[in-house]
Amino acid sequence: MNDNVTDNTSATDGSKRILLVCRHAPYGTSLARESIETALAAGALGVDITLLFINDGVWQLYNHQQVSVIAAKNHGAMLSALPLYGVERLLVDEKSLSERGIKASNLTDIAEVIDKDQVKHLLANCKVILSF
Amino acid sequence: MNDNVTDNTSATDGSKRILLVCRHAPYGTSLARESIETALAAGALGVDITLLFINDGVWQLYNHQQVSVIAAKNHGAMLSALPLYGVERLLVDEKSLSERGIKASNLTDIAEVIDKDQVKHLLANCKVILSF
Amino acid sequence: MILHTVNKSPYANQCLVDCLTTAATGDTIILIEDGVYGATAGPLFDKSLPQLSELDIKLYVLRPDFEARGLHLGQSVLHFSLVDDHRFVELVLEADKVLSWY
Amino acid sequence: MILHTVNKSPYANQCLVDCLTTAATGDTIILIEDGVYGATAGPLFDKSLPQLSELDIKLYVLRPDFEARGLHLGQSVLHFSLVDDHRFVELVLEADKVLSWY
Amino acid sequence: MKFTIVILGAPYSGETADTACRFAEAVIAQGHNIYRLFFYHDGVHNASSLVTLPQDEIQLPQRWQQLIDQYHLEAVVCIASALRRGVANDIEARRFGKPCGNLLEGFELAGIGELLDAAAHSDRLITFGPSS
Amino acid sequence: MKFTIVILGAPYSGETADTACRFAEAVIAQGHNIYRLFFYHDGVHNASSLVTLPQDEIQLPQRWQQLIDQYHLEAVVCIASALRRGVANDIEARRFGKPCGNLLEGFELAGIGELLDAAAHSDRLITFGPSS
Repeated sequence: MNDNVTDNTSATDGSKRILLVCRHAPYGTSLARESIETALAAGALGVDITLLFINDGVWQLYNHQQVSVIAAKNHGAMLSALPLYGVERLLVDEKSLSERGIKASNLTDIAEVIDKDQVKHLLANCKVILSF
Repeated sequence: MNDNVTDNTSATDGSKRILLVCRHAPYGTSLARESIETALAAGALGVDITLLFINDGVWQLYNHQQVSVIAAKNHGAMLSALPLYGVERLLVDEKSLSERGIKASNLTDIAEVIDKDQVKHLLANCKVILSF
Repeated sequence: MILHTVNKSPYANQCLVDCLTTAATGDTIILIEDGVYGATAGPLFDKSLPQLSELDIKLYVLRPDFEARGLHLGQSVLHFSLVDDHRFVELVLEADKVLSWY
Repeated sequence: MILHTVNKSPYANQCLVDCLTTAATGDTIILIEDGVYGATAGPLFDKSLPQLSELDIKLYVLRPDFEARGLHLGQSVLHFSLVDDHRFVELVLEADKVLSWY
Repeated sequence: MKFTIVILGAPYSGETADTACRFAEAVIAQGHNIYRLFFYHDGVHNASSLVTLPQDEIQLPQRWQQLIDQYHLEAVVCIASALRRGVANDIEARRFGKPCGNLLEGFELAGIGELLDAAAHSDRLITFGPSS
Repeated sequence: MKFTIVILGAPYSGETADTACRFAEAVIAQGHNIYRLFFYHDGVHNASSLVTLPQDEIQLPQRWQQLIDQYHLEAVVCIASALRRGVANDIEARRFGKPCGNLLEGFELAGIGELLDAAAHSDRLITFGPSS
């Protein structure tokens, strides 16, 4: 777990921040890629942004993605660039994981798992939502 | 009910025929429109074709569609042109209707309702499937 | 308070259920485009709605999209209000922010 | 005998369930693109699979799409076979026709 | 109040662009301002000069253009999304050795920073997701 | 055996075109024939000369083009779908007063009749639906 996000209060206090809601699986559509490109731009421009991975968006964080035959770029590798750009608040909805039988150990460790109440708190307290 | 399709055996005997499977609701995407344009082209060219409306495709047959504010063409009106082009085998999946709480009286009368076994028979006996 | 928009048919897509799972007390939902099929009374959909009666969530349907499809109210056990594009804009203003489900 | 292709995630879209409802004994199903998530063991999905054990339906998953997503077999109660693009072509030839669910 | 409208869907293929355009017109009719229109993902096709609908149908790109022109709106098309989908202005077209660009007058290509700026400076931001 | 491949998805926005192109390559590698490639719905964007991906990514339109050229494939783009989505050859572009067309060499615009002909004359027809 990333040190910067272990304090749940700070991790889910989204006031004044842009919340990027990532709901789509990688590869099938380019939405996942475009949401991460938005986050990378925010990092590069110093804009404070929080990412919430929910519903099929949690698959974006799945470990061991291996792009060889398909035309797309490795989404996991794109995501791992986020902390380098200063984007460190990556939160994952616990309920979406359990519905999909995903264990936290299946995910890249750049994201923090939060529960239903924390998701509601996050949504209630951000300033604006970009939904992908 | 159209006289040409009241005989269930002929209506669902799809051997040698092209089966057009229409699974999408009208308006939300242009898939429904493109499937009907394919059927109209088949009619115009004298190609034997059968249409199966299933899943959200059954909404295409819903009565009283009123396009005024939205940009799309009236889908119900497009459909009603099919018999004029000689496309007369329009079949609707009964299960899809009941799942959506749709009564046969809510539908345009150019289509015939068929049950699950007739759907399987139709799929088993056509030559080729175009799925929209 | 969040205004949620939903633009997919609940018979084809999970996003209305996902929205209902996440929406909080006092939020507002507007069904647009194929999302308006959510206002029909299909047994499939009504099953997934117990949360709504508990939470105080107001439900709206975009009238032009609803009428284009030939639909009419009175088919659902829930209360939906039909709104035009102008009222849609007001709903956005009455909310603090918008979350789009698609 | 029909080969069914399914390209949407069952967690987001109804089309795998729609396919299973319609598939007949002896048919074949191949999961491609986001459809490959159907081969994971989510409780949500396994609920809707009683039909499969009754019908003799063979299940395939397109390997490049599956591996791109980091997935591995052994998570599902059902038996899926991983196939490459070449085997996909053969599956199309072994069937009489193809029905695509998307 | 200042609105930003994010459009993720192409005209014709789905309903997104029609809904978003009607929404924009209603915002203006009520005396509010549009801070920015941001065309992202498949929304970039709204800015294509090559889109040609049958004469009796609503030409969405021209409808946007009229709104942009009449109310001096800022209509930003994400440059990365646009190039990947075959929408380019003359400068970009030349850079990549294409005979000519297809970006409709009134629209401008720019980076994702313009979306983040809009999120920070608008009173309300609404995303119209792809309907297909 | 003769295959017809129907492509309904745009490159980049979704995975459809990549899957379909890999499938076409596998068909050929196994010594089978391709009766026709038919680009319909958003698939018409595969034929756009203006699509420009980052240099290190697979340029799908050119990958199709190479396949078409090398194996003398017939690649038909539905003319109605294409014009509505901003894909046109020079003749159509001129007809509608546009400065130039953007149809990639090797692809041809034609009507839906070509799809129906392919359905009748191929041993197998497979549709790759939009993934978005």
